[in-house]
Amino acid sequence: MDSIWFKLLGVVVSFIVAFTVGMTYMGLSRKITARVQNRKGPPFYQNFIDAMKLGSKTSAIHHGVMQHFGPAFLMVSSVMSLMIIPVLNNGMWFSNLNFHGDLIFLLYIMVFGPLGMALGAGQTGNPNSAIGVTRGLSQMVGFEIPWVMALVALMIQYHTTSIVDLMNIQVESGTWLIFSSPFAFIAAVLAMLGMFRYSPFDIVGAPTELASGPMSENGGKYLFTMMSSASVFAFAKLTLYVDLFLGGASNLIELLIKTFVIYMIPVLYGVVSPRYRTEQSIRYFWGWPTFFGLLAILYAVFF
Amino acid sequence: MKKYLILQKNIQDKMREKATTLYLGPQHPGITGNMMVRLKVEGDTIVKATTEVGYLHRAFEKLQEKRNWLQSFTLLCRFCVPEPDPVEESYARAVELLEGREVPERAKYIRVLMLELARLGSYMLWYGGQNGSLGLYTMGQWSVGDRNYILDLFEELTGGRIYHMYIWPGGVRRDFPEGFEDKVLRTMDYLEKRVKDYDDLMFDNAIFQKRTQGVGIIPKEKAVEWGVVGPVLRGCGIRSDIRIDDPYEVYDKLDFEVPTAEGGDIWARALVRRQEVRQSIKIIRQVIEKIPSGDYYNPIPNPQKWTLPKGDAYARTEAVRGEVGIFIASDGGTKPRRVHFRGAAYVHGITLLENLLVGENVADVSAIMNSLGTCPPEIER
Amino acid sequence: MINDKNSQKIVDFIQNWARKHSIWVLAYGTGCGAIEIPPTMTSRYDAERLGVRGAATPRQADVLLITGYLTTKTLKRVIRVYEQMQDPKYVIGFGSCTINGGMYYDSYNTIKVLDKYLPVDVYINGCMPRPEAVLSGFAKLQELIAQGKANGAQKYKDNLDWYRENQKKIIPNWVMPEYNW
Amino acid sequence: MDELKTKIIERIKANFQDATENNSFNYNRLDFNVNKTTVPSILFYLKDEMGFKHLSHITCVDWLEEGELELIFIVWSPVDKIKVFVRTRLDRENPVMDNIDMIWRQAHTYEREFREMFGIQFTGLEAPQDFLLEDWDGPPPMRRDFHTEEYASETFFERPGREDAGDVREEIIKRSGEEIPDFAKKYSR
Repeated sequence: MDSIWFKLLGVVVSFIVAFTVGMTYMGLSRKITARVQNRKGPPFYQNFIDAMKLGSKTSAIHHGVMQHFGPAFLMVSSVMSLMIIPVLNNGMWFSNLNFHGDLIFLLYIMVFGPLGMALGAGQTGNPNSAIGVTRGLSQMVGFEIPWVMALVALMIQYHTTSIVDLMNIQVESGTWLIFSSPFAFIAAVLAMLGMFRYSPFDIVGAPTELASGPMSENGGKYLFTMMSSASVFAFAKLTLYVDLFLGGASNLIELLIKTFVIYMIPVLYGVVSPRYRTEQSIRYFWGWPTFFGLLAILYAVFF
Repeated sequence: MKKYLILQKNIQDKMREKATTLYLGPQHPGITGNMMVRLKVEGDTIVKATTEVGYLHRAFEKLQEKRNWLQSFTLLCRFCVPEPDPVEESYARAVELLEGREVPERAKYIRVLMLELARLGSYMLWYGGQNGSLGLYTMGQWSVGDRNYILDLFEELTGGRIYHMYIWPGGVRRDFPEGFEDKVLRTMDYLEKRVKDYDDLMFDNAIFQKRTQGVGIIPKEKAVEWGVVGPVLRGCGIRSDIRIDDPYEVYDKLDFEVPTAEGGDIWARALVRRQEVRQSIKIIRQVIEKIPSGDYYNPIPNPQKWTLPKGDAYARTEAVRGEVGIFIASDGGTKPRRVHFRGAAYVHGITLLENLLVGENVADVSAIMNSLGTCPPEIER
Repeated sequence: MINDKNSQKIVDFIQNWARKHSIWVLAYGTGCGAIEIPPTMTSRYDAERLGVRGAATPRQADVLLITGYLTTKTLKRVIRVYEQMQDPKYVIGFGSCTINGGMYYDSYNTIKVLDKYLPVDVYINGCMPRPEAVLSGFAKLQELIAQGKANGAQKYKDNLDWYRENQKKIIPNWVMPEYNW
Repeated sequence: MDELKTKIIERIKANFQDATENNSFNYNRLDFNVNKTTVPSILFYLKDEMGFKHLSHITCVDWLEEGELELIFIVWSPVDKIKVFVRTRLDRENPVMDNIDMIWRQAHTYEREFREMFGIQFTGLEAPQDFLLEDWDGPPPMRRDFHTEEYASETFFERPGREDAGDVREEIIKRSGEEIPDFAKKYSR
């Protein structure tokens, strides 16, 4: 009885941590981008101010019921993914609600948000939103394949579908999965580029093409919800990568360092890249990332 | 089989009816300025493009009929804001042609310097716009930031960052301030260094190449006929430059090349512009080296009473976007009978754009507009 | 407790502080003043360090920057864009043309006084205003927001009939939806 | 250059009897005055037979006193490097002109502009009525008998203080009671 209440409390705490860390990371990425671009850049807490301002907007126009659901679905998806991802190794507070088979559940729940967003964006009636959503879904078809392949390779290699088991294996054996199944890591990292939607895969909200895509009709509180769900989701994904490949983390500091390193891959790659077209992006994901995914599965099966 | 064909045709018609109308602009971050492109889109492909302009129509030419010959200059530089000097130059030269006024040699060199600096500044903006349209914002931050150094030169020489009103009939408004030549050369050294960085970021970038090659192709044999001018025409492989073909000022005494590139797509245009930045720097160095001393201004009479002989003149200048011309007609009075401005965007931005966009991807509209150098104030005036 | 006057004051203070430090400018270059916006946003002047940042669509934007003269054709679009923006929203008039018509005082197609058609919070004068002037305009707007004085949107709602009358005077073909904000 | 000009004049004269030339310019320019019915054929001839491929400009001048509108087509030959002006006059009351956008497609834009700004009707021009203006119901604005200043002062609000050409600062002082600082005084007119 105790443990389930502790776990629920832990989920709330990890949500707060995820929100804070995700927002700070996005602020830091803005700062780092600015430094690359030869300028001072906003303070690292700028995203909190933006969120506060968006939350304090006094009017929020909407075009129907479904538009409420778009951001809500995104939020639900992010929080649910966060809930089943253990944040720390053997942590009482941060182990969250994971169970056996959560890796497969995670694959489903991560797609849930964008689909809900598609419904919400469809209701707004803005053609930019509609095109943005179709782009987003097609891109998802692209990066899901190497991502699923990488996870399947892990499942085959270690005969488990539980994230906690994978973490325990890494702790027990003393090596990280990045070394014991490198191809899966490569495929997963390449898929991650698409997941984070930084350049060159920011085709969903491309401002110069679609005027911010699915978000075009969402201002104020809708945008606030989307922003916070994006930051929670970012943290969840980063934690998942650390859990799966970098041996998890035994305390928050270690987690922050590892997630930040992973987070810098899409950010820094994005700073110097133009944007792909939709079909080019899909072709990219079905090229080398899928090849590495296949290699990972072969590696897992035969070694 | 026949039934199948009919069915197929019906489906196609249905699809065409369902084609989404996408309004790009007037409020849209991807549009170069304040204009609108109405797109009929099937999936991601454009089937029809219609431009709508007029959001910036200020009736310059009407207002110039109410101003005297010199007062027009305040209006002229607002024709196309990124690069106002070619317009001033065209007007000044048209007035000089009509009146037969001589320009001192030094003034001609200073004018060339101004034009080339303006060209550089405009290319810096283009670097930003072209890459911003493709999502590479870092480039815009660099190049637009570096453009400020050129604007500083303008400010020191003319007093204004954007609007100069510096090239006048009969010469230029004032001479170089002390130590200006050194500053120009230092800025050129800096820019030369930076242009290499730009190349690393932009032209060596595989994604940039993928996005631009084969997009927005202008056929070479049709290009001249369609009214394509400037770097866009040179990107089709045709060596055409008013600085060479119809030389003005002292361009025939300077040594520079007119770069061309084959292909006619955005990539070819970008290659041409990449070389032209270097050529401009080269010209500026030569001007600083060769500039003679002497008078910089052949004074005009009291502008309130200054009349031009009856007749008309047309002068053209090579700007970044292409041919920029001014037609003036005089009835012998103190005010113009008619001033008519010809901008490259007048052709590029409407008929050519509407034509090029058909069959392209929605994602490329902004990139094509930027590569054509569409400048809406030039269309609408 | 929540509706207590003092706690409302604190909430206002926090909200205004957030609004002040996060100004999203709509990317709409209505006139030639748009040429000084890129330098303001990029590396030398870098408005983002003050929290000023571009927004792609009117729904997300806080500030409508009228960069220069407005032709009657653009005015129609600008009004529509302004009404699509979410409260609280602010208007900055940029350049002499928005103040008194500037050099287009006798043009048949440009309006001369912007605040008869839209509520303007801050004017930036000059033609062309330098980036420093633009930044100082933003600073002034921030000051007004912090003091709670930048309430042009409220003024617009209260005097909607008067504004509509002025707008319809020069836009004969009024085919805009009446928004319910 | 002179040989080239005489050659062009000869060829044009041989084909178009009503063309009168003006060869008084000492730079690369040549003028032809023609009737308006000849314009499409002479432009077509210049483009297809003589290499004047590039339509540089089309312009229209309102000669109010003579009751005529003058249309000028400026074409440029990339090979011979010479400009040719083809000029024609239209009746100001009822200006009708042949459509030439099948020769150069970009002429389409010019024609739309002239239809709106000068009221010239181009027969066979298929385009929406509005080009630069929207819902305009007045005389064509670029004609010289349209007075823009009167129209503007009737239609638009005016900020007080600009009625005359006086110093604006003095108005501002009167209105707000502000003092002009000493350093600023020397810049005042």
